Amino acid sequence: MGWFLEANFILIGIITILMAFGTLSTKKVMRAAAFLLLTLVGVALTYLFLGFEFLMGIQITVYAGGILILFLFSVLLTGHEEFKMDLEFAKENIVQILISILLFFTLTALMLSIYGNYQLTGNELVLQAQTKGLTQDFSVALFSHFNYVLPILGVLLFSAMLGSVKLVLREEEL
Amino acid sequence: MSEFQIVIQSFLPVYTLLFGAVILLILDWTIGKKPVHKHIMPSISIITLIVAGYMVFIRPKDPSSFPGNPPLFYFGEFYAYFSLLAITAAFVIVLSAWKDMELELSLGVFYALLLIATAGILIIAGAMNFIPLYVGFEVLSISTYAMIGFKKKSRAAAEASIKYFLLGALASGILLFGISLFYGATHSLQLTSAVNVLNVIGTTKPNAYGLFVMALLVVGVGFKIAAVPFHVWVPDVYKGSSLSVTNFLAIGSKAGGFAFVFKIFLLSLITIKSGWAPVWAVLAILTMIVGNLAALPQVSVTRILAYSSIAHVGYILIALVSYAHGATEMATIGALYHLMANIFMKGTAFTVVLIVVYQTGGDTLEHFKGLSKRDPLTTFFMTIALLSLAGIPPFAGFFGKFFLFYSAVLSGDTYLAIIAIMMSAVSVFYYARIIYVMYFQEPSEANTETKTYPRFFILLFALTIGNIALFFGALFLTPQLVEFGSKVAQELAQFII
Amino acid sequence: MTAIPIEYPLILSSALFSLGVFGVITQKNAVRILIAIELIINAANINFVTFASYNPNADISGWVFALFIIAVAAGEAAIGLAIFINVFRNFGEINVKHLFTLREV
Amino acid sequence: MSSPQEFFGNIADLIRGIPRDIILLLNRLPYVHLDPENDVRGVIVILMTAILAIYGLTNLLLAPWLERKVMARMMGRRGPVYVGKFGLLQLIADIFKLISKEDTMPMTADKFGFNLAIFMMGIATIMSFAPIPWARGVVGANMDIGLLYVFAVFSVFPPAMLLGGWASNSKYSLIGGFRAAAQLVAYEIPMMLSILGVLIFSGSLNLMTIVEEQYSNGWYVYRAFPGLFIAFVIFLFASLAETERTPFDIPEAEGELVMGPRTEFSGWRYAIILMVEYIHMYVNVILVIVLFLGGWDVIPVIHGVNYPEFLWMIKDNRLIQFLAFNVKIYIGVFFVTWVRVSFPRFRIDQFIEWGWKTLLPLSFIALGIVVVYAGLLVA
Repeated sequence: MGWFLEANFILIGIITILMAFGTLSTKKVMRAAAFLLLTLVGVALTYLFLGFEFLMGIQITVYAGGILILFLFSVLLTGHEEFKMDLEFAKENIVQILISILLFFTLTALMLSIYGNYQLTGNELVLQAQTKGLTQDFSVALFSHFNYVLPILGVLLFSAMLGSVKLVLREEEL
Repeated sequence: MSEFQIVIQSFLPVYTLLFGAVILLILDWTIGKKPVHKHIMPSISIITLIVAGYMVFIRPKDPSSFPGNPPLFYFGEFYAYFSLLAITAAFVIVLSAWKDMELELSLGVFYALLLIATAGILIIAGAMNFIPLYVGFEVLSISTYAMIGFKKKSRAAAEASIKYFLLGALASGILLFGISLFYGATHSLQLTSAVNVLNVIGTTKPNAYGLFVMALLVVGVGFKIAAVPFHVWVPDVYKGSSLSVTNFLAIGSKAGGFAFVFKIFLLSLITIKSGWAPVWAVLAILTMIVGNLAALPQVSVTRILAYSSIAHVGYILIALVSYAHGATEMATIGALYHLMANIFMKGTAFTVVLIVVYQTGGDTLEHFKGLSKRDPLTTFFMTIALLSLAGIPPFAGFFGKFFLFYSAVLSGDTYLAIIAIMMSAVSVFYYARIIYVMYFQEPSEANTETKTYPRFFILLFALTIGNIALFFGALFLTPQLVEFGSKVAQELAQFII
Repeated sequence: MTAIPIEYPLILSSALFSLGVFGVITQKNAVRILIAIELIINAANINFVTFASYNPNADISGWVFALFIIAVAAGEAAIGLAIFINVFRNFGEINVKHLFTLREV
Repeated sequence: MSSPQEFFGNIADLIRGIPRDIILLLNRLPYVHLDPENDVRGVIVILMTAILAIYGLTNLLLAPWLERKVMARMMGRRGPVYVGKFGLLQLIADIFKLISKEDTMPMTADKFGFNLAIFMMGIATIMSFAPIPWARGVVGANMDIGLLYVFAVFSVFPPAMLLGGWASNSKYSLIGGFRAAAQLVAYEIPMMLSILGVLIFSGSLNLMTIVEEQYSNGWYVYRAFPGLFIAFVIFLFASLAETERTPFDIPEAEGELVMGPRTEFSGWRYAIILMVEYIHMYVNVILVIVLFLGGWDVIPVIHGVNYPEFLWMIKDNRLIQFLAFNVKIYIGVFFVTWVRVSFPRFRIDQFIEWGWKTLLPLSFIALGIVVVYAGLLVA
């Protein structure tokens, strides 16, 4: 049962990982940004499968639509550099590659070790999420319990805006 | 008092700082091009900081009355102390940036960023949940990135900003991953959840999962507070950014970073303290040794002070270890006292470097030669600051180190105290070298500038008075100090059931 | 049951995290490093959403945090790319390998 | 024999039943087993979307024709006349012409980016049809986040434009791409802000709910006057800008940039881009109607006025709702054409400044009015 969703999830997951690998291995920085876009969309789709449609929308709107434009602009404004991931690269960075592979397996083993913690009740929640209604719970939580954190987020974005405008703007001398 | 009033009153300091920032921006927009603005902007910042400091005192008396179940914020003694720390640090930076930054365009933005960064520290100090904690931390970080790169024409500042940004962003990414694993284990983002919830990270000793979470968190915060081996950015960034920002990194950002560390390790990960105490002990030893030894061959005074600031991080990390091993009160007192002393010592030292750079155009020992002949008062203040950094009485640095080392002895980690004392002895060499150069060597031909800056004089005077007053305060008001320390320690411990 | 087993998203997130770490330690171009950091942040985000969705206590603060992280990442990316552009104006490149000027001073 | 009202009411149910039947059919085959209760959701969404998208696309054959005809009349010409009756099949002929052209790509182009940009835009536009309610209950995917979904899908456009502009390796394309991205990003913000007023009243991102709320309480364009009216005007301008229609076709600007980011695209790629542009415009018109002009609602309710029973019967009839929605869409398309013929183009700096310095503060004012009004309503 449920193989349809599972198969889709696995497919999207594999594509996401491939795209993430693409961001690191592709030759041009611009292409890396394009691959990043696809990765982000893939991650957004996993949110859909995890029952959090709202974050899917936010991820695509803010991340894929907003942040990525920043990336593309800055790549175009800072010039290209060719980079090649080939056999020579692999030889030079053999330690790094081994570290990341080791990290992957350790991390997977560790995270699966707490699976028992979730075995019993988790599935029901996801089922509930798929039949809608949790988006509303989420927004209620956001505007009741986390009411006082939202303005801080505003402060953060405000300071980021101030700083980046100041850094990029060309000013005439006094 | 209604819930709404409590919230408003609790957040008043933060609101004040933000209000000040907005006023500064409006002024920057209207009179930013006129020459008077370089005096108006810092003045307004100072007024804002004073008002915010006052607001900290009139926060609601009962911190547990903050709404929410469980509450996301707790505005107790810990919060009050760190807010005052942050506000004092910001005060010092405003006064030193008054001269340092005066030629920059859109000054209002700089001071607004400074105020926002201070607000970030306040939020860190008050947060009881990972969400406000992390967001406050990022408010601090993002404002700092922008402040470092603020001198756009300077190549060094650009380089410092890119280094600090890349490492900071990486650190916060790793930190986030650690928090996510923590959340997976405890099912809650409340800082105190690990204490109450049946946890998977280990009940008293961390299991493999707990160790991994801990490692990620240590790496994440280690970058921010510059513990060895995550310290590589410190000398370059301190050297590259303009000196008033360096000052902020050394005193303000550091206070925020330590508030963050204490929140994470003394509240949420306290159950697995047997796991992280040895790690921090090793890191403390490494930090002390590397910081002090690497400072020896340096010729740039900024770099010497940067390494010395790494070394001081090592001293404060002792507090974490001894807190975990039972000497909670003394460790708390030591850490809080040393962070305050740090403001006076480092604030003075970096301000003097700033003056010397203005007088001679460089910050190497060469430029400090014969400073006493040229500018005896500044030299005097610098000497006091350096002696205080070296931990020589009657200056605040002495008690800072004393409390920290004593807490190590109390908790049974005598080896830490011994290493720390040895390293302090090493540190005397490089501090003494600066003093020697200032007093006993003739100034080189080129450096004969004797211009003094009254604004700096006021600042240095205040800092030195504060330095000495802190020493005598610790000497004569020991019972009150101990009482305060135990109050904060109790506040931290009350969440552990 | 139609739910996806919790292993799948966790494996995805650990893969993204390792790829991100790999990118950070091998790449030289600052923009690429930032892209790798974005991968790490996304991995953490997947973890938050997963753990919140499968949470036995029905605690959805992980979802809230995920939303906050996206906003924070936006702020961080904005300031970071501004810094890169500023560095490019000063140095003519943003290859971190070549930014060594401060070492000698 | 049932009444037409019931008949068309049942059609939606019938259409909704089809995917379930398909699943049950599929289940008879070996190796395929779907749970109609649980797995059906994804399949329904896909199928309904496909059906309605096909309907929308056939509709679309009419929209460009209408635009050409109207434009020609306004310019004193006759427009397409030869292919089909009144030139109705002109678009099909054009598409055939474009598809049968040689498939060329600039030699120095970045193949990956060049193709990716096209596919992203094409897929995004077709996906954007999913949550649109055509009549009561007739909707592809009834999602909670409908509005956000449409915006999410459209927010892929600026990166795609920039990527396409960069990938063609031509200066016109690149400059056009920059302009397009800047324009889309600049006008997304007032657009979003103007929607917030609507969301305060509807309390949901679900397009169905939004329309239902207007059905019972009146269209948003005249509620909280003048707050939502200002929001409506802002949204209208912003969606014209988002779809790069004259007077906001800055990225294209034939005089300066040939065809903007699309300069190097030819053959079937150009056909796709043409389609994408029309669908984008079409969906934006639909959004304006759904958000402010009552969607499929026929007769606007006015607060305090009691309508007789037969008016409510008209309002409730799904066929009339469906037709009314289509009529509204065509009026919208006509309006867009009218604007295109009547106004000259903005200059890029004027245009961006107008977005940031006029529309943005104005949308804040509109939002403020709505908030005050809603607050009074609650109090």
